Amino acid sequence: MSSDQEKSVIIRFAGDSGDGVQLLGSQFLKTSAESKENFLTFPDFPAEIRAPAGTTFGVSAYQLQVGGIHIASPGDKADVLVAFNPAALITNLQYVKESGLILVNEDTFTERNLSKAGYDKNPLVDGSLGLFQMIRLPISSQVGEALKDSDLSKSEIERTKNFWALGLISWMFDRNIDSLTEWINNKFKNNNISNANIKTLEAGYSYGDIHEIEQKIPKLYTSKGAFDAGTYTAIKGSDAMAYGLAAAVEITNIPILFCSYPITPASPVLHSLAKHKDLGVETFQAEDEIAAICSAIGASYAGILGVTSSSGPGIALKTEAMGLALSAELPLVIINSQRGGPSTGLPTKTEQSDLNQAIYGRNGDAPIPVIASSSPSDNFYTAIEAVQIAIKYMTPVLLLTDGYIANASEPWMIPSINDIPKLDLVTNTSTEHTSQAKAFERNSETLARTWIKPGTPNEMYRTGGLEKDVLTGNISYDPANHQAMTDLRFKKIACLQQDLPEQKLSRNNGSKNLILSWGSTYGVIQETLNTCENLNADHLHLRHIYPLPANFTELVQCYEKILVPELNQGQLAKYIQAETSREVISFSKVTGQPFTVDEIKERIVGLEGTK
Amino acid sequence: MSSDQEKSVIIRFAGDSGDGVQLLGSQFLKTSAESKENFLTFPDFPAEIRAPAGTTFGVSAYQLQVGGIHIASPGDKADVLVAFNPAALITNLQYVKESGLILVNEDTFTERNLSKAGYDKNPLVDGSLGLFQMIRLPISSQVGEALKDSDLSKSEIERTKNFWALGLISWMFDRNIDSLTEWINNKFKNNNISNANIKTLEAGYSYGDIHEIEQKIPKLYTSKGAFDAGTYTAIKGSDAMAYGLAAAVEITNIPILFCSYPITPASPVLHSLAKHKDLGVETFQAEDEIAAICSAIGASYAGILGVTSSSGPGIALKTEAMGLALSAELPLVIINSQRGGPSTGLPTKTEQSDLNQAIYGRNGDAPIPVIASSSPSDNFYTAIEAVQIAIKYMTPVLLLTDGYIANASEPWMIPSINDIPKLDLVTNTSTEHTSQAKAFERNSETLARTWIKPGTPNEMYRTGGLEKDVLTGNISYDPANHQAMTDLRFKKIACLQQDLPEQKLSRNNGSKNLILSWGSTYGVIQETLNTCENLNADHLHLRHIYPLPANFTELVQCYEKILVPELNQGQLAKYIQAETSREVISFSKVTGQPFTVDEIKERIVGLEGTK
Amino acid sequence: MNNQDKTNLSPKDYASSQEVRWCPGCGDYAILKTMTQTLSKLQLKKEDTVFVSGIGCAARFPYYLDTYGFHTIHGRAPAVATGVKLANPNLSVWVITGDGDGLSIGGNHLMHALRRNIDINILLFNNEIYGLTKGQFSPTSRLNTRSPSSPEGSLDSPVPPCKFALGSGASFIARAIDKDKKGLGMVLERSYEHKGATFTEILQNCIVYNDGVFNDHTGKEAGLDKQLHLVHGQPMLFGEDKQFGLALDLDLSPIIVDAKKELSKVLIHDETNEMLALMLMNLNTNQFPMAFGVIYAKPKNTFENDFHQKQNRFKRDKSVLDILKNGTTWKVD
Amino acid sequence: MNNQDKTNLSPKDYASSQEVRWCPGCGDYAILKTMTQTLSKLQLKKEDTVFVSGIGCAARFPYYLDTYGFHTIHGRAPAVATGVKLANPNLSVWVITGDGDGLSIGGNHLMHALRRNIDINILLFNNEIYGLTKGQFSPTSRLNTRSPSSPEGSLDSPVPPCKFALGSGASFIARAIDKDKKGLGMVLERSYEHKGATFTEILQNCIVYNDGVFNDHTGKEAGLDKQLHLVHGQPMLFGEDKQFGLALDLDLSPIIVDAKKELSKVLIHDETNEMLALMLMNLNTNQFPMAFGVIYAKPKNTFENDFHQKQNRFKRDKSVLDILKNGTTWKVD
Ligand SMILES: Cc1ncc(C[n+]2csc(CCOP(=O)(O)OP(=O)(O)O)c2C)c(N)n1
Ligand SMILES: Cc1ncc(C[n+]2csc(CCOP(=O)(O)OP(=O)(O)O)c2C)c(N)n1
Ligand code: SF4
Ligand code: SF4
Ligand SMILES: [Mg+2]
Ligand SMILES: [Mg+2]
Repeated sequence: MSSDQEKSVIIRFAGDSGDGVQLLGSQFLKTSAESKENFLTFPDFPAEIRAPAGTTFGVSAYQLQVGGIHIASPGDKADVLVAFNPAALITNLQYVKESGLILVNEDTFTERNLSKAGYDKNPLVDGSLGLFQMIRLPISSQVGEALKDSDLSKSEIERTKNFWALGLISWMFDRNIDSLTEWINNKFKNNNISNANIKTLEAGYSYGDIHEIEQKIPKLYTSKGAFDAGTYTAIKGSDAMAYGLAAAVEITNIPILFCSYPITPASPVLHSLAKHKDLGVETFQAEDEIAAICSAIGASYAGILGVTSSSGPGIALKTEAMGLALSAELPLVIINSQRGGPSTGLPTKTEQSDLNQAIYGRNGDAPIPVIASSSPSDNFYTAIEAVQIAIKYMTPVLLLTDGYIANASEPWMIPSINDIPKLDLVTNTSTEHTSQAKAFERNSETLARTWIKPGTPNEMYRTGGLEKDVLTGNISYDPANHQAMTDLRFKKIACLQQDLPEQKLSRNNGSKNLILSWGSTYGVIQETLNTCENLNADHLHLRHIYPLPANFTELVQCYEKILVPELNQGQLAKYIQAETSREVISFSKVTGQPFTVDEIKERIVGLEGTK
Repeated sequence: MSSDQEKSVIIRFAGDSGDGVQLLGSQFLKTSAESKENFLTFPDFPAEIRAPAGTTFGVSAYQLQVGGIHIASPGDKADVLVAFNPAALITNLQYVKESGLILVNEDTFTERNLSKAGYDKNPLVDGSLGLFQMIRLPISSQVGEALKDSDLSKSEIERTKNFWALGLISWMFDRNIDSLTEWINNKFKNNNISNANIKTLEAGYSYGDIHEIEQKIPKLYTSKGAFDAGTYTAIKGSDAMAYGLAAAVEITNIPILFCSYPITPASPVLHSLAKHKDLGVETFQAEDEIAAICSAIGASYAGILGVTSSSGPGIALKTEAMGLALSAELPLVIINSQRGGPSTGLPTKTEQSDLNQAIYGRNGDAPIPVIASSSPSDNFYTAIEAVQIAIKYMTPVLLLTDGYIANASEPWMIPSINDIPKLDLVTNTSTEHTSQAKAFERNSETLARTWIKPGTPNEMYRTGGLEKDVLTGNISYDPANHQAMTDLRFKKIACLQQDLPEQKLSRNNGSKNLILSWGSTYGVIQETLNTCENLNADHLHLRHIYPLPANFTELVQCYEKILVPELNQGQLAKYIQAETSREVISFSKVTGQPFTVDEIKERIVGLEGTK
Repeated sequence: MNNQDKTNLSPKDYASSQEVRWCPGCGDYAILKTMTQTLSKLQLKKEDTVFVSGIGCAARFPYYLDTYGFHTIHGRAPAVATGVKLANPNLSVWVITGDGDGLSIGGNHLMHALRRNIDINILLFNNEIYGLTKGQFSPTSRLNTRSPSSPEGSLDSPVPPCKFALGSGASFIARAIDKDKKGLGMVLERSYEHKGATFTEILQNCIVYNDGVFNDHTGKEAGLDKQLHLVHGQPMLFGEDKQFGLALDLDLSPIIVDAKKELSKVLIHDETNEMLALMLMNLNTNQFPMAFGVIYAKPKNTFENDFHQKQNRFKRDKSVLDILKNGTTWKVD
Repeated sequence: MNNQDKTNLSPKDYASSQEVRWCPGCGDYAILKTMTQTLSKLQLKKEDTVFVSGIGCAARFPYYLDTYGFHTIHGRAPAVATGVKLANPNLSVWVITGDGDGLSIGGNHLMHALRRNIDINILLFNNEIYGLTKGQFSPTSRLNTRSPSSPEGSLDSPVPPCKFALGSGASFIARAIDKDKKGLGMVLERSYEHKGATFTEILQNCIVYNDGVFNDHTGKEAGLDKQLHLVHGQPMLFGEDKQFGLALDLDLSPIIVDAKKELSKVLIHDETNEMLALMLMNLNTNQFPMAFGVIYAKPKNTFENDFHQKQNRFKRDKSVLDILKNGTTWKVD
């Protein structure tokens, strides 16, 4: 890290699924937020629901980077790892920096646990961790000691471990634990439990004070973020998506029926919306993904906005119905929280490999706008934009986000409703017509047909998925009409293209190299460019993927090399070549993990060598 | 048409769905085949099952081109139209050449029928058809006369009209009607009916003889085809596909379970296979397209080959399961008989617009080989090739054909089984391994895993759609392994690419212009290049679309202009740009109708003007 | 066509201007006619009525009615209709489906619509064949049906639509014949009145691909001894002269008794009795008549009622930004 | 691991080497154990046994057995299994599914497999929740189930699995409890023996997301008066001391009688009686016990039997080219 302004620390918590690591992480995040740190977090869930205790496949982790003004990723390797048991240590060691600091709960390093984790010998004593700074903490005994007078059962006492660790870490980062205490009091209905948690929190905190010297527990400092004035919250991507949809209702005054079938990592949006009533968004859990999109289409036919949400395999099932929404020209938003593929793939891991499916994955010539979120908070804005495009152009819109964005959190200034970018939603003032044809009158600017809502007298009309006469909307098998309708569907996209904001560069240094990216890689690329010195590259980040912004081709024309980093086998790269017949350099990674700063940096440096 | 060698005639039959126009056409085709003419036929079905008599939307048509050596399309506009009623005339006039010959059944030009068809006045008398040569035939009265002594009912008598027309046409083209008589005798179990049909057939034939001069009925001559020695049959595309699958069983000795759900225009393949037993192919009509592909996958898991077939909307539903077959590395053939889209679109019309869906339409990085048929008889060969690729590479294969190919017929020399191109199907000789891992041993040449069949002792293994360890096939969430498996899936495609035959040009005149095409446009492009003089263009027709043949990029490199005609909004054109970053010129038509020779010719001529 | 001010809409007023395009003689014509008559009888507002269909010959139905109409995709009409009804519970929503559309590809959505008891009226036109795709056997085709995809006869045991509805937890199940204006009209009215999902199987003759399959029970020759018309609270009598009655044997299997002599043994139809409903659906129609009318009807809570009550009908009382501001936040000045 | 030569396979021999990864305490463990015991008891050949599953916690089952196993996609296992069985009728094919997998997304395939009566054994692990996706309500969740997607309680009336199977025309329907080795083992054996599709609902406790939902009927406290274990030909008795009996009222509704006093009134279980089966499935379990064991079983023709008989088992006796040559052809010399 280049300057003091940039001082950030990467910390990783790892333990059994039952150890409360996610809670620990998110509470530490809160203290960071309160002390006005910048941060970005990324939980690394185990693939299993709750594997047997002590096993490697049951390990849950939570990584966050705090401090500095430029951080926009959870960081590469951790400066600090807190490992609650041997399985957590063995599986997470690979994510720790050389000479990084490791805090372990030494009480769990029993023979049984060691062998479950696959250790032949105890790594705490066999010297194999010599490269790291190791702090052995008797967490289990410490909480036992702190709570020896409580009425709690042994396992209940053991379960307060995460608060002990939270206390110690808070001490190390010099955080105030008052608000944590308050939160614990509110969270746990059972007084005994909340008292116990507070006690161990405090015990962890004092442990730092007392054992600082003897155990060489360091104090860690980070620099503050440089935030504009405003009210901030820590926003998780899936929540931002839900709030964005709600805000769209507020802006458009059109209620939303959110229809979904659970799937990882898309479900949290459903859960988040289900919690909130009185926002004009209702949720419907359908019997499958096809029913979900079809009921959303039904809602749109009936005059409110249907939204549906899923991940790759579920999106595959929706592709037939997307064609119906396109053909019937109904507004619809389809959200894809991408995960590792193909097939069931790696459900809990992140990937950007559904881009092809989004752009091309339907039968027939079936153009549907595609936009993509770049960060957790961006989900809020893309949701609003997708809704507005859908309504303004009477079209389904595909919104791409991914598992990384869904689960990551970042600080976000809560906007006021007036600050949110809006599209002019035009409505057609219709001339005299028979009822059937009225629904097919088009707005001259957007080519959108008129959204007639059942219940409106004298405007009854019939529509469906067969080709329709361009004027009356009646079924038509006429060859020229089919050409006209096909052209019309593409012209709508051209109208939208004119309506999109001009594409800007995210970094313009006058370089001859361009980094061209989309989706969740935004943060790590920005962080790389801002924190590594002397990188010779400009940066263009795409939010509007189909259609591309009107000035896109011109904008990229002057670059000699265009590097396209993405978490798939080069899908955007090929798409750009298809759209511009211009060669680009694909930088692909398909491991289920986000890019690291180091990886991006290396490739940018390497650009000098490519021809 | 340039020379006498090229003398061909385009004839179009049109009438009510109940008029037996398809039968008439296919029987006339038979006489053409017997007299060793070249031909290509294209039925133009009405969209409705059987619309009320006399309506325009109930009109069924059948067009064929006969004669000459170069014909490979049903022809543009007809030289001869036979119209059985006013509706047939009004809807088909647009398909007749200027000064073409029109034969009408004048008895049907009643006021009622005229108004049903939308005629204010009788076109036979109002002079509006002055540009055409008109022959008014009293077909209904003629058949009434011919059968006045029969026991048949009035409507049964009326129904023999098509044979009367067949007789007259046979006279005009100087065809022998003996084999038709024989066919009628075999076809109709009821003696009364077959006798009546034969009588009217003969009556039609003599009508020509008798009224030749008075009614100016011309004799039409066509030139013979230039066929290699062999046994020929008239093959319909859907039948060729069915026979190709059966031949593949013969070649590979692996039975096929053909699983399908009816859909236009894919169903005829199912029907064709259902008719034939003892060929090692069995059919299963599933409850929907998802069940169809899944039962095919089950069959492949169990050790025989699963094949599934559908059209665009049904293929959309199969995309999730395609990913499973890919991930589990099971052989599978998916046949798409394309039709007009998007959504339900134009089910009875042809289109090539599911190319994007085939190449890109799945979640995740999911590469699946795509090959395309170019003609009715080519379905036979592509079916065999698809089966062999699937088995050799343990992969799903997408085979694209379309409604035009499915329904068209052409003369085809029946090959001997030894003449059929075969791939070397390799099998793995497995080393010692635990049972689970044995199924994941790979052939070094193809990277295909070993196809273990349930029932084999000691080789039991488990697999599925989750990411698998590259060596053992056990579930793996390991980042590096996911990269390795993703790479492997693409390397398999690279191996296949090496295995594909070298791409050749279909015409190589040393031009700087290239026509680059795929699928069913082959015939009309070849016919254009062969029959129109001085066209400055070479021709490359793609059978292997993904992967492209290894020499493709080099082959197209030298061309200044590449024109890509296709029946969609430019999908192959974009794909070629994506794969080669090389600009091409898209020539798109989306009317539900095939290209015509004129259209292709005009664009080739126009190439000189483009820059 | 401004009928808004009309106080009384005739059946014709419910017809759209589109020419009807089924094959001449298709049973769908009769159903369409009885539908316009029923709409007129009930004086449903055209603008508040929506017909949703899947794909098939039957599914063209909405085009011919001057109400709102949505011809969707194959098998999914109940799901689309669910969305329509949730969005606007004031609409009268009708689903038109076929035996292929509703029971082959669409069986799952049908089941879920029925179990949720969403207030839509589902009419399944059962012609025991795929009409639109030219005559392949369907899930209701009898064993050994010969068709283009089963030239040697089909092997699939058919699924009886009404029994499937029963197993899915339907709260209203009825059966009618395409050409039986009275019976069909009554059932349509009853299904309109029923709150919750209704399921009606309409035996529909496909004159082109499956002509006469129902003749044993619906044909003129069949006669009244082949049809049992159910009336709630009335004895189950049939025959020209109502001379036959249906009764239960000790082992719960049905028997036919002489109604003139043993009227007391004859079962009284109780729409709310699921056991009787199953017995009526299971009647072996070689020996017994076929049951028509409302076979089962027992109201229960409807999904969208609860939905709209609990969920407050898409009302927006708060700003999402206020909710955010009231959560955990911090200020930067 | 060469067990080929072993003459007697122990339950352990059927376990694969994969570590079992359900949550500690999950009911799936007990089912797995009873399964290996049953496989051993029946001495099924490992190589001739295939487990096919969809997606869900339950669907991981095949990984833990050293037989052939295919973990497919969500809801489609019955369709995949159909293909397996048609391709090779000698295999013993088992489908493992959950209430979400089998009855939410997969309801249609379940129905069609059952109506076709393809000879596969379907086990539906019903925990009344979506386990794998972290606890949303499922189509079998009771009304008002609170879950992440229904924080105020679910509004959907559940579909009872056995009744759905009945409506789908199943020829074998049973119910068992995860931890009831004896009852479950018996049902597994019976389903293996039954020719045709079998449907077994296994009440499975999801300790993490729906702990104890079945306690009223399966918990230790519940006691025998809450369980009715059915035996074909035997009276329907229950209670610690078999002191209660199930009988039918005049209106066909169930009543409980004192078996000690009125034994003659007690119903005799007849597996082949569909009416009784419906009554048993409809038992209101607040007042009545829950029925376990084989509720309904009545063999009928199986699909693949007919398929393989009629269609000659993929035999190839002809060359397709000969068929072509014997059609309409012409020669060019
Ligand atoms: C996804 C999809 N699969 C298949 C089809 C083809 N298809 C259209 S209608 C139909 C069956 C129609 O049968 P049914 O529902 O009984 O209606 P009917 O025509 O008999 O009234 C089929 C298979 C389609 N349109 N879409
Ligand atoms: C097409 C698709 N949709 C959704 C999912 C997500 N998903 C996986 S399992 C599951 C439900 C599991 O519930 P159930 O079948 O009851 O099994 P359990 O986990 O309770 O054993 C869902 C919704 C998926 N994998 N694929
Ligand atoms: S095919 Fe059958 S169902 Fe379809 S319109 Fe014709 S007669 Fe009616
Ligand atoms: S989530 Fe429930 S069903 Fe799944 S493994 Fe855990 S306890 Fe079992
Ligand atoms: Mg039908
Ligand atoms: Mg479950």
